[in-house]
Amino acid sequence: MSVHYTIRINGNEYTIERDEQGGFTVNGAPLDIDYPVSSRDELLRFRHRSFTTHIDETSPDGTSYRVNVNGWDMHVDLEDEKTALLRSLQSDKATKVHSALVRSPMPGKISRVLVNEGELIEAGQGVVLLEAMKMENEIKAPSAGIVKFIHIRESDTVEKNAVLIEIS
Amino acid sequence: MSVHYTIRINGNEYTIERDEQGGFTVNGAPLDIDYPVSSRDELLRFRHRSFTTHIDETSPDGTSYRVNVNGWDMHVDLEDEKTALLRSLQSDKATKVHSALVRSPMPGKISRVLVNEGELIEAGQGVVLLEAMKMENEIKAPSAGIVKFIHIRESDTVEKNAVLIEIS
Amino acid sequence: MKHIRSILIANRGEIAVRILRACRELGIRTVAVYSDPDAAAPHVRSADAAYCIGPAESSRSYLRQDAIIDIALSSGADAIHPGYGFLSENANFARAVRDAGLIFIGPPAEAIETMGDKTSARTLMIERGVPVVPGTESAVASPEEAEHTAAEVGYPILLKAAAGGGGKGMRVVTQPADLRRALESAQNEARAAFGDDRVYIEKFVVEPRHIEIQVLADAHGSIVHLGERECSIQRRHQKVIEESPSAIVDAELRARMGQAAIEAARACGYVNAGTIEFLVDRDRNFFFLEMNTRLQVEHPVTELVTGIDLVKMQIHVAEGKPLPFTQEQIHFRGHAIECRLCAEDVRNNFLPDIGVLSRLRPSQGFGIRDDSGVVEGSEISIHYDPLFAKLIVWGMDRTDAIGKMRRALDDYCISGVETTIPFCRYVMDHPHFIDGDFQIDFVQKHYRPEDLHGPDSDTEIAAAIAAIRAHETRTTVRRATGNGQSGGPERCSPWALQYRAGGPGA
Amino acid sequence: MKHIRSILIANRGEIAVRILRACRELGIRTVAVYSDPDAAAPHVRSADAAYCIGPAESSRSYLRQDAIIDIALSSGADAIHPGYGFLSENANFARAVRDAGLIFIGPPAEAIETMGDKTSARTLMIERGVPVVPGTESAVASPEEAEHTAAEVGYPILLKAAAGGGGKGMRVVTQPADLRRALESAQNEARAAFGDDRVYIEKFVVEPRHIEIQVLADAHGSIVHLGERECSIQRRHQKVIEESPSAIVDAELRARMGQAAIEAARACGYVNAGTIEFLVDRDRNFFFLEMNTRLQVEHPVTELVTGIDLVKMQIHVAEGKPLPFTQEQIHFRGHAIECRLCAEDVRNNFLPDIGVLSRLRPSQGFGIRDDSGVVEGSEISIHYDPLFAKLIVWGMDRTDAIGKMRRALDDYCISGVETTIPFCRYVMDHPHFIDGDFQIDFVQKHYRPEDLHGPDSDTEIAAAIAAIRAHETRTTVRRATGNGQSGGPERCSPWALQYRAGGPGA
Repeated sequence: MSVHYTIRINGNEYTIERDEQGGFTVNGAPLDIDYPVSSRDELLRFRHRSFTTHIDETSPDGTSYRVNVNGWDMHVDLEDEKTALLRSLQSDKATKVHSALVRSPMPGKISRVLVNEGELIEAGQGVVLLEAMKMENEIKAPSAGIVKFIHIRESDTVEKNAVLIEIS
Repeated sequence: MSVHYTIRINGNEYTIERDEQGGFTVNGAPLDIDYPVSSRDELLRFRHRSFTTHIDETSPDGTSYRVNVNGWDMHVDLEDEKTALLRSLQSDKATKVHSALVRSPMPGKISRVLVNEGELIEAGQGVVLLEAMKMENEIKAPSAGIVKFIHIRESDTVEKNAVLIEIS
Repeated sequence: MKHIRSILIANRGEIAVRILRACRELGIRTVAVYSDPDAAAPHVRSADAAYCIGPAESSRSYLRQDAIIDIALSSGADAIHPGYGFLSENANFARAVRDAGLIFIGPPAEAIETMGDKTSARTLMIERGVPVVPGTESAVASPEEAEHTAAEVGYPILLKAAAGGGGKGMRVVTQPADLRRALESAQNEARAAFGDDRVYIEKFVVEPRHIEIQVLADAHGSIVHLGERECSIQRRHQKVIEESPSAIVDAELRARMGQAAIEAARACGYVNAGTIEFLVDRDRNFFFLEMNTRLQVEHPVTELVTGIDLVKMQIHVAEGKPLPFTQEQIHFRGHAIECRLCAEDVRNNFLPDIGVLSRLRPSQGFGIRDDSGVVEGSEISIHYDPLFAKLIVWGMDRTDAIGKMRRALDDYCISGVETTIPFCRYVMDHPHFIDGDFQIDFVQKHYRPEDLHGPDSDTEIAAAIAAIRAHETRTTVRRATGNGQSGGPERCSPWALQYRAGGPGA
Repeated sequence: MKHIRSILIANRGEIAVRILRACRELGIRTVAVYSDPDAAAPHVRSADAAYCIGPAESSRSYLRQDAIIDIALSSGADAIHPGYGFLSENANFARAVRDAGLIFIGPPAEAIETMGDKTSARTLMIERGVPVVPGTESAVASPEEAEHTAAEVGYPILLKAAAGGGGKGMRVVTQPADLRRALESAQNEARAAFGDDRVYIEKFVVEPRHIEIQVLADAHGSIVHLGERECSIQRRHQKVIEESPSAIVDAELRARMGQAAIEAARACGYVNAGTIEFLVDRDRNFFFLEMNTRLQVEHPVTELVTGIDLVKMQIHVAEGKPLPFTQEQIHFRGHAIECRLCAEDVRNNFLPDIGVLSRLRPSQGFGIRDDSGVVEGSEISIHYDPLFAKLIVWGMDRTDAIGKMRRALDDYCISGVETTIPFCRYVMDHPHFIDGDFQIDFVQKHYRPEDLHGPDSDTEIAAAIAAIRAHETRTTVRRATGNGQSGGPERCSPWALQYRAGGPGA
């Protein structure tokens, strides 16, 4: 049975069909792909170009992949028909909740908190100064909103990906 | 329980004991070894020297290993007490049969056979010319003896490790 | 004159590896020291002997002067090479090493002290006629004196509060007519901010470039310079791309700057390799900034254009031997560029990143030099500097070197951390860089992460195909192991069949 | 004068990668061709476009002239670079490429033809006054004539049967008194062996060294030489270690050999990069051997000492542009050595080996150049030459270069095939090599596999420990999976516990 995928990479969307024989159709046009055997990574070739590919990370639900192709790091979001349907059914509810988390990009020590709970902030505004690798790093808000909750205090030590601040 | 090993490398013999705690005694003297964690290979350190080790090959019976240490390739023959005992019991019978095999070191084509069955040959004497990688390679006898059987003919194509000639 | 047979390297990372290599090429025995998290690091593995000196924190490991000297003595080292950072510019350490009867591969402690203090260094440079940024040595007493000094220094000038910081109490004045009003407001601002209205005058360096001169001095009074390094491409006020020669330095300016650098080194009784940093303005006037009394991160670009191995020369000079060449015998050939490869997210304000290098294959070939402190599998941790390797190229001329760097950056294969590679690649294509027309504010002025190159659509399609194959294999494996939901009509993807048969992608 | 925007590389392995890199650095589009087993090879992956041209056998792939030219035309290439070997010295191919309207990056077909025929080349060289090994052009007619010729050529001389081979009918004569008897016996032997007693006289070159001169010629009549390469370290009559400069060539000899090489190139109307090979005797007389009308394996040593990129110059000259420098502008700096890394068993008569490179990490650092055609995971197969990479170093002088090569060979990390590395390492420590005192029989005279360095006892102990740990883990795993014999009293080794707990070695 063939499967249809909707793929999003760097803001671009591709519609890809994989048929029963393992052949691919990309945005409606068949694409002839070679798979030369390679022991250390996966190699694809089409339109006479070679692509060395490597899956670096997979999200737990298997819908998001971090793929390296010829040195380019890409986040690939993948949706088959079933997932797409599920998402469209849930989307009404989902959009109601709107909250963003500011996470620590690395382990480090909080040297200063630049905002207060309840404060209205802009996207890109610095919210926390994190000291790591002998440098002070300004962590910025990913989106505008109101500071809902501050999870850390000055001098706290945090792990990578620790939630620092919630914005709603 | 501790285990005693007899190890042979490059003609040198080492007596090594591994005790219950995983400690080693080499030729009677205890050796203090560190094992720094390393993700790609195994690292040992003793007497302040670092040894990056890598097992390249293991014989099917597990008594012979090809080990690379800091770039040096070594064949390690390993015998614990049980194997040593077994061998000493069998050795009387084993020594009776004395025959050597000349194997092909690589795939190729036999361009000439330089000896005849029944011929008396010396160790190191050329026995077969093998054509491979655009070159003619002389294969030499590993030991002196009488050519017992010739398994190949001129123009034959042979695989790596194929038996070419038996010497008894 | 003492022959060095064994050297302890009191450092880690790429510079420790760099020094180890030089020692091994000279047949000198090497002793490494390491902190716990560095137990499997390349600099430890390739040393003849390695000693653990403590936990991750530098203060409890790489900065432990006594422990390092003790290990040097007990391991039979004749000398200690401090690398850069850590103890390299610590005069006490240099003195303690010598007091222990060991050779310190670096300058005399007195030279480190003199040049380490900004005020004493500036005073000494003025005495010896090395140009410094002109300005007053004491606070301005009156508007009249300010006018007089400003005229002497030459406009534009900078008014700077004595207690200043963060731009407060600071004013750029471009013409005499604006001076009095600017002085008054600077004084008012300084008084309000710091309760201290003293203001100094300094020449304002317009569109400055950071250009430095490498010097090499022996213990017999010979000092040579090895030309300049252009270090204006900086982020967070730290150099990230360096080159030699500089696009704006010609033979005449090089000779003048070189002479000033030699004078600076002579003034402080310098021996060994050192660097004099200058600011160079739009009109190619140069001003002494500071002296780095050690080997520098960017020393390889000088090595590639002069053909002189600076680490080997450091050892040679430390043995008390005279320099093996005169200034006239130093020739410059071609062009070299260095890119610092740091674990940083160039799309997010150069924030440091950490991780395990799951893949690492540096670039290779003619004119490509890789000075690295890591191997595949190494971890870049929070404990030390994010610089993990340097990619340095040599080309027949600047255009050739830029072409080489582009290719080398494209070929560099790394996974596991974000790196400065995309930024460096961007710079190599930037018209201002290509034209040599940039100053120390290049990043602020010309770099926007959204302008970084991205992959083309075929590369994205390849990523999509790879993700689909991984996805379908994953799904099949989960089903086969009873890990996923029970199968619908599609029980097995065609890929899985191929994978199982050891077909493509297996 | 045509601008080249796209080049097809009609080769594989390290030289294809070398050429691809130069093209990419110049911004030139690249087209690769490949045989089936090379489908995943590095030269294919890094090309902008790659085309399969057939199965493993060269005659059905890399030697298919028509197919290669067709692909060049259909893929929009302007030019074809043949590398070395395969079609590089095929005059018909050079002509066919040009007839198809493409640029052949190499000399004119006529020059390939003239220099490809040993007799016509020798005749032309004699005409132009380039020294050849002196001797008779026809068989010796009488003992008297032999005496006359031998005296003219100068002793020692070589008597050589016209129909000769395998040393039969060959005699070295060191003094006139021995000539008649030697001639007689050579003639007798030749008559018996080949039924043909014609014998020639040739000067016997004593302790010859193989030294060659690199030349570069443009289409406008300018020809320069780029100094010599010493190629005397050979096995199976093939070069394995090369260097520049040669320990026995001084500026005066270099100038004379260079002039002779330029004369040779001019004589055959040469354009592009080429090499004139000479034999040099004990007294530093040199004799023309042959001309290689292509890029050579050992070209990197010349690049490192002259700073001139030969592949880029080949492209430059092929575009019809004049050479960008004169003879006077070519300077030599430092010393370069190349070691050819071949899959061969140096303990067993340099027999070629095959296998998969389970590990590969080339050496890095200042002055280290790695020109490689493989990556970790590549397979070295029976189909092509065992040369898989070249390790080239540059040092400030010969001693420095030898030190660098030692270190680089020690650092080279490779598993899966036997290589020439241990042999090269042996040579770097050999007193005759260090003294520069060697000839083309170095291997026969000075190399015995049993003299190769071996690991020290601590390294052997480390191997023993590693083997024991592997052995005990293996035994435990076999028992756990019911694969081994049922356990005795010792059910689980302490190692296995540690492995399972993710302890050391996990």
